[in-house]
Amino acid sequence: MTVQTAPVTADTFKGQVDPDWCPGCGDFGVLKSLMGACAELKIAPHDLMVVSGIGCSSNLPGFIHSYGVHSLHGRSVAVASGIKLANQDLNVVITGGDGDGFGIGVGHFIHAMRRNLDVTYIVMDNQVYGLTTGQVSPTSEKGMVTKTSPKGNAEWPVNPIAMALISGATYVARGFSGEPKQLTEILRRGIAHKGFSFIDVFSPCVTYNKQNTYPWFKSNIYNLEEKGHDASKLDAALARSLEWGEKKIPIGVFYETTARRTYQEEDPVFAVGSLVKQPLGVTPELGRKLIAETM
Amino acid sequence: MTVQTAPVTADTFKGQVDPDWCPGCGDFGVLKSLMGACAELKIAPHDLMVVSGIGCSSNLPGFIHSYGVHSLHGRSVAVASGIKLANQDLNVVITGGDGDGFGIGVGHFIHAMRRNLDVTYIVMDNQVYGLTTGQVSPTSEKGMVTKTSPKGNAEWPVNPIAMALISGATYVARGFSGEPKQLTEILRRGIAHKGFSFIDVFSPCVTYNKQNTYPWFKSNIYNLEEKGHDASKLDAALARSLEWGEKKIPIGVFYETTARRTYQEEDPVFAVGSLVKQPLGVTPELGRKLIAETM
Amino acid sequence: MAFTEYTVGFGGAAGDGQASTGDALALICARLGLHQFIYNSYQSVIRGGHVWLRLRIGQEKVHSHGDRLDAVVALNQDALDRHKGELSEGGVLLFNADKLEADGVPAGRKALAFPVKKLTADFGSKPIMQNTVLLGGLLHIIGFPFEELEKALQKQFGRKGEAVVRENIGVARGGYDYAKGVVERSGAASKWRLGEGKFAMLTGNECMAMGAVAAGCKFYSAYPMTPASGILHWFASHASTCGVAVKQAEDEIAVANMAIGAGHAGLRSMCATSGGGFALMTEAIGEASMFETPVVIVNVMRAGPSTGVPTKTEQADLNQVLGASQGDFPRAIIAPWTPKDCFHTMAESFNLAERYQMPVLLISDLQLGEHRSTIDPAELNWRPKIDRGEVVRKAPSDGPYLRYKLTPTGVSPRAYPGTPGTLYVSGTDEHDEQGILISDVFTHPPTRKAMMDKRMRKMEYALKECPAPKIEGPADAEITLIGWGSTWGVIQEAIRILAERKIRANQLQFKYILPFHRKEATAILLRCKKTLVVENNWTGQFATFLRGQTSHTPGGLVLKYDGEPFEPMQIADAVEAYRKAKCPADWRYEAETPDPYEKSFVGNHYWNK
Amino acid sequence: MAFTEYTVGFGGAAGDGQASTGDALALICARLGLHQFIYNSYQSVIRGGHVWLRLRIGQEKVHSHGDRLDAVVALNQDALDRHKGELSEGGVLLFNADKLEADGVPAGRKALAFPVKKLTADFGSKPIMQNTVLLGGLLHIIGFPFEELEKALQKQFGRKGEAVVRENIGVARGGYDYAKGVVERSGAASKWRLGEGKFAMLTGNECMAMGAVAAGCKFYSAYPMTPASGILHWFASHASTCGVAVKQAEDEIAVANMAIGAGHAGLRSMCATSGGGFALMTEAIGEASMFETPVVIVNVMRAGPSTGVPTKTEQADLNQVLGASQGDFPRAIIAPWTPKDCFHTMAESFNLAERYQMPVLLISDLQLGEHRSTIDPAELNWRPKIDRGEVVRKAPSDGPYLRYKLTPTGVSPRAYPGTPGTLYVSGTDEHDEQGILISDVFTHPPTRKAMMDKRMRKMEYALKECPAPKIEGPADAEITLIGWGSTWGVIQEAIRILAERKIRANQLQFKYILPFHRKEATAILLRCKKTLVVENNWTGQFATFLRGQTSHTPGGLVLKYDGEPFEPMQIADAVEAYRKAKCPADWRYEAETPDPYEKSFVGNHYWNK
Ligand SMILES: Cc1ncc(C[n+]2csc(CCOP(=O)(O)OP(=O)(O)O)c2C)c(N)n1
Ligand SMILES: Cc1ncc(C[n+]2csc(CCOP(=O)(O)OP(=O)(O)O)c2C)c(N)n1
Ligand code: SF4
Ligand code: SF4
Ligand SMILES: [Mg+2]
Ligand SMILES: [Mg+2]
Repeated sequence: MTVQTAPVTADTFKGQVDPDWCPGCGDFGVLKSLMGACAELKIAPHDLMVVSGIGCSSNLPGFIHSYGVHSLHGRSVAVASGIKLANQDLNVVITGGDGDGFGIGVGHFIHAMRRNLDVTYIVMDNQVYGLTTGQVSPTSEKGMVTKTSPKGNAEWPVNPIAMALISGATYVARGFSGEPKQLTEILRRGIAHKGFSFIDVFSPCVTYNKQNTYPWFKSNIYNLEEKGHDASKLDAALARSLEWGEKKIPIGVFYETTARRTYQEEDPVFAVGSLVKQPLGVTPELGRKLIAETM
Repeated sequence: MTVQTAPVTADTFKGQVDPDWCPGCGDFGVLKSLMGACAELKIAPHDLMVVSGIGCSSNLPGFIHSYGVHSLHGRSVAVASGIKLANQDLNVVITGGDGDGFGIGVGHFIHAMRRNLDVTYIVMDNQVYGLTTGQVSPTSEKGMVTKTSPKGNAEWPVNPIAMALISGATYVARGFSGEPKQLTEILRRGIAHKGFSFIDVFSPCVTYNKQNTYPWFKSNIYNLEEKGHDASKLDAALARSLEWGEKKIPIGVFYETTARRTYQEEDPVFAVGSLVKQPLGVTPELGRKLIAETM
Repeated sequence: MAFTEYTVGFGGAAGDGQASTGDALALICARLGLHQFIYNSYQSVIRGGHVWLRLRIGQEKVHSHGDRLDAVVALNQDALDRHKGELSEGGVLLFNADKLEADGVPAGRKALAFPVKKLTADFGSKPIMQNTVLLGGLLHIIGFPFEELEKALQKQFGRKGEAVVRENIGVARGGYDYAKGVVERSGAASKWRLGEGKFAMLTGNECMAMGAVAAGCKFYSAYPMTPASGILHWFASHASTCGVAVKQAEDEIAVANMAIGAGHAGLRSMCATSGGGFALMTEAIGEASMFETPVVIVNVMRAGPSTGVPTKTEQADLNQVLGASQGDFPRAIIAPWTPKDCFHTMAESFNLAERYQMPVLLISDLQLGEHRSTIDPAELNWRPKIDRGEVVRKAPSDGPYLRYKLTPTGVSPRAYPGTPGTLYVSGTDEHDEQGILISDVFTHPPTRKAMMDKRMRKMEYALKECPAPKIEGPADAEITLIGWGSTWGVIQEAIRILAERKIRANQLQFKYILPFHRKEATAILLRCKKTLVVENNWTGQFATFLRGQTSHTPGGLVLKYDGEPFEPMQIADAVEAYRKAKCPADWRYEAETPDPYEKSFVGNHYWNK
Repeated sequence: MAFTEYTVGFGGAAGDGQASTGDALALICARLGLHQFIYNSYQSVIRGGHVWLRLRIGQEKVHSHGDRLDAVVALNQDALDRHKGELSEGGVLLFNADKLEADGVPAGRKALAFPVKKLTADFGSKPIMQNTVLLGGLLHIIGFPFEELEKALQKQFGRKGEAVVRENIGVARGGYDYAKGVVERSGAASKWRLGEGKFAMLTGNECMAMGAVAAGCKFYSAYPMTPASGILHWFASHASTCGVAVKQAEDEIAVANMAIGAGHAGLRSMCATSGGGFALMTEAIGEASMFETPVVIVNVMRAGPSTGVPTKTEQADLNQVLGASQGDFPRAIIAPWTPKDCFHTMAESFNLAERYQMPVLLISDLQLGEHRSTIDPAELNWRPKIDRGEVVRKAPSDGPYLRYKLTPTGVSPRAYPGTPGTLYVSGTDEHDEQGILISDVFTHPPTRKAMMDKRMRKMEYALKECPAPKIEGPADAEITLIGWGSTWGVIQEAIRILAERKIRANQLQFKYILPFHRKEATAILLRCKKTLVVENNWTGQFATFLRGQTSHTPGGLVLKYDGEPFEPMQIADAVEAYRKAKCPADWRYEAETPDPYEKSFVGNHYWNK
């Protein structure tokens, strides 16, 4: 992680464009906490790369002062993986929505975690498809009425936290846009963590989700830390991840481990450092050797 | 489930074409157990629909006497979902490989499970890509040397059993091609189960996987039932699913529940029965009503 | 213009309510037997942004949003500033005097500042009332009887109780009377022939969905994507009523494969998406063709490339649809022209898909899919002919059932899974007549060739079922405008304008792209004097396609790719420019949407809320 | 034929060892300075099936597996029966007399039954020895000194210890001596000019991989797929040596997006796949073009549609590559001709990709990617020119850095992420010069148009860097054979055959498909007398493309789509047939691979192991 000498504050990361989210959208809080976390870590904006997919939440890179990629719906994790493998020196933060990450993009999510790539993945989970105007999402609760589930959602939601835990993510947490201080801290730890950090953030969609609202979350969440959860234990984390329902929704850090090496530590090719900094091409001697092998 | 009156035996399901798997391939055992399970359930071959993707294992529909679809690599679950939604009266069995199901197809796998579609999904897990001649797969063990991981696999394998458990599959089991009796029983129960049944079968690739061989499995597996596992408990199942290593690999039924309704029970459209049996089109009266709504 | 017409634009931010205000006016017109065309220009943002709804009313059928602007109803200052300059001679600008200011309105146009607060004072002056006041005023100007507005408000607010209705009628009356006092009725007002005709107002998307259920569609899968979502929303809310399985899946790959699975099992099944989702479906299209499974797949195009401009229109996915999936295989590609055509194309498509056991790909676009226009319900056939093709219902007596039998037409009678005695496996690998793979142990080249020939033969026969292209308009026209899909209407109107300008033009519009009537098209083109291809894209994709099929080199291209649909005048102007330039070969005309808001663009590009 | 050549076919089941036997012979030839072309025909099955490796040896460069068969080495009965009839006049059939029987060998061909057991008795008679015995015999017939075989066996078995080498040399000698006693050397034997030239034997896949690392490629992602896997395998086994990140991903969508991510971060990055995988990558291609990110994507075609015939060749993905992704956007499409061309095309492609900041799509096929042929290592340039295009290394002093600056060439100098002072966001939504989305709050049509024009402008400039097509062979030829990509060599040989038949033909082979030299191509085509387009597909995809670009209607199509590559004689015969038919328009010729094993097909289609 490159550290800038000039003072870095949350304002350093203020983007050129003001967010165009609906007033009250949970994503404002996530953006703010992310800026705060980056400031605390004193990351230079040019060393930060924020990668997103497509969705309301995925518009975030446009609103933060850093390098950014606003990729395809569902593909942020794959694009970010390529970027990180090319340039290890960048702090790669992936942002997006629940549809983007757990619907169309769920394959990349799972496989990036088992690789333990050193990136931070923040999902702004509003349990609905926002940008496309309110369809059912993979995290919509069973029975939820939306534009595309007029008789109530017939499917059970996915469990992103459990998915992350069993897939090999080495930092797994859940935040709430309505708890900015905790969220900033969760994000800070996640970005600082070496390995794949996954942070599912409840980020209410005030326009299309009238079920999982700020008050709903406020009255149903509890703080893991306050309940003495030991984030070093996978089985404990897994048990907590299955909790859901009235006053039973845990937020905080479920799990963190540094026992697993990152992908770039596992593959010897990356030992030389960032590949973008290496000279291009091969020597004619090596070329001749490569040919000789075939003769 | 339609039951045929003529006697159905395993031979009833003998396909027109003999399998072209390598001699000793684990998939022979899976085919045999599947035929046996179908015979025990007295399924009429024309009521059986076997759907696969692409891979050595996915060649199975060609070798069994039933309706079959040999779809695209990774897409068996999606195609089978369409078939089942169209015709509930078919017994839909999906077969394929670990690459097909947990690599390219993992998104469909996860989402079909949370829908609790009433299909049976059998993965012939050989921890390698067989048909494409021996590349690393999503279930290849960490460090495994393959054509595409010459320095040892840098990634941790996925955990299909845990994935199924947290994603909402209502029958989750693991079999071994080298234990045909138990496998037949596991498959029989899976097919009979109402809801999504997932069966991960260790099916050794004798040509490309020299690490996870028959003897290796024989000496490392243990039978869940013999260890008193209670398959009605999700947490117990989850704990077992995390076991791996010397003499620590459980086989048998991890979990079964009938508490969740199937997708077709959840969506009122299916209450009339198989949609393929319904008359086509709408009455002009209904048509006029639909137009009137807009006026 | 030969007939009476009037165009109103409603402008404001998303959430300002132009949709419901426009809807009320539309309802009135439809009940009065007047035609309409509504184009709603919006942005990819949930709140705020700029929404611009243009409603064109015509005594006769109107095919585009036209090029006139007779009235602007401005709901915020931005909209007022942005559109005041677009008003046609004699046009009026309606706005709330309490909130907005209008200066710099061009000469010959009239600014009508409604004292909304005053007019609504009796009813409590809620902000939302502004729209109803302005609508009342507008009604006077257009020249419709006030009672019609009363009926419309009754229908719109009836659910909310009598008090709300009375309130609305009251403020509307205020606006109506106010306008009466300060402004004359428009020229059109005295010319309307108001009747009883009850038109429906439908989008192309709705027509596709309804046409599909009429045609027996029983399975619809989708993943939300603008501008195809309208089809999904219609299906989702009518699933139970119409007995259709509607499945929102995890991604477009699943969508296509589920639809194919359902089609394979014997349902008429369909799915729709836009460009990016279609890209993900391409692999499955080849699969369906190889299975010989019927399925209908719709691409409602939006402005690309990539995510592009999600809420804007374009016709630039033709190459993608033509190139969908690897290899050579049979499939049909059809681009309907109008909402009504969308309705009837569905039965045609399902019949083609089932008779030839292949995917039918429909191309629509944002303009066609989302614009709303009047349709006479009597013209919609809810009982179209349903032809399911050759189906085998029991085991043949003379030998085994051959699912992929070599036949003269290439069509092998199919059996639905579940039928006793006709078991088979459908594979994406090459196979023999029985369906047995030939890629495995020994690839037999002659079998491979026979199966390729069999499948491709279907194209030859399917072609015969697709109507050949034909010229509309004078056969001896000096210029032929060539288009495809949704531009039919706007080209029609351009030709009418050209006729007024004494230029004889005709139209050659294509709907059936594959299989393609190569011979007929070539013969027609050889008879054309000069041709211009009109397309909503950069490269002229259809022109290239047509050239590849016929060798015809068009005189030039008339293109537009700024996200907005063509206006009839733009096309007419292009033709004039072409003639003035002496019809040079390889001519290229790029129609542009002028920036009505030029100098404030930078400031308002992203405005702060 | 003007030069000395000899073709041997090795046939058996997968696992019978024809590859290593063929390799030993190939090694000998390469060391003797002889050219070769090896075509390995195999099936999509791991064990069993039918593998048929054809090795053509030539005193000069050979460009295809040819149409002669001078010797068949049959390793099982099926192969013997299948191929005995294909032997050319004077050809020999070599087999193990203890295991196989040869009857019905056509007159003028000689069956050589080696008493393998007897010949290997001194060495323990292991089954595997059969191949070495036959190879020994073959060496005598072809007319190479036995010492060369000794050296080859030494190299091949050296690792396994001296005893194994001695054993092998012993049994080979047995075969050699046996053959000497019963059969004459072939006609070629006395004509070889054996030299010292040390050729490498490389496939197109290997050449692409090596060419890529030479060009500075540092990132390769892939998902296994025949026939592209060879590129992945080469990269995987050389990742450390060459300092390349090689990532096998979860699917082709991830593959393409990872490669684009790496390219975006500043690496030269690449990926490859075949048709079905390419379908999944298409959405990302538009993304790369919208990001203006360089990336090289290879489609190694196999026989489609859909899964098709995975181990067979075809050129039927052109439409797919042309239609990859929605909308209009800049990209290059290049189809190299030979393995050596594959090597050098890589540097060219990376330079083009980086200079124009766009995806470069390469089209290869199974035939080009997997056939092995001789290359003189001295002709491979390991230090090609690397041009990374316009890169900004620090913040500009005159205002903000504009990542998507409007420039005359359309190229906006790029900054690698991580550079201080040049921060920007790349998006797939339409954006302005700074990269700020214009799809959100207000879609500004003029900006949209300007950005489209900017991007498309790159095509105009990129075209100038692509060599124009040109005629090879006599300018006044009576007939021009038009091809693209991998058919270059076989068409060359067809022209040579035609020359022998006194028919003057020339060749117009295309490599650069997009951007396309429309003017030059049209000019050349206007000078051609008669043209035939030669393609390995059903519809003549390139012919349609070419017609779309130039209006040129070829005289006819020479097609092959049974999975096998063209043989030169087939093309020459097609030309003769065309002339005999008096060169009718719209002529279509379908070359077929005869079924050598006609009546036993049913029985052996799926044989039981
Ligand atoms: C391939 C593809 N399919 C569909 C879409 C349309 N689309 C854009 S955003 C979105 C879903 C957004 O939901 P989510 O990811 O939860 O983000 P949110 O808007 O709720 O923050 C969809 C379906 C697309 N852009 N690309
Ligand atoms: C889209 C696509 N990508 C890649 C392939 C090539 N392919 C065929 S089978 C296979 C993997 C097979 O592995 P697995 O699913 O584990 O089955 P196995 O052969 O081991 O039984 C691959 C990558 C393909 N057919 N389609
Ligand atoms: S629609 Fe929902 S998610 Fe999107 S900006 Fe508005 S509140 Fe936020
Ligand atoms: S390669 Fe492996 S998986 Fe495939 S048939 Fe052979 S043993 Fe079975
Ligand atoms: Mg969401
Ligand atoms: Mg496998």
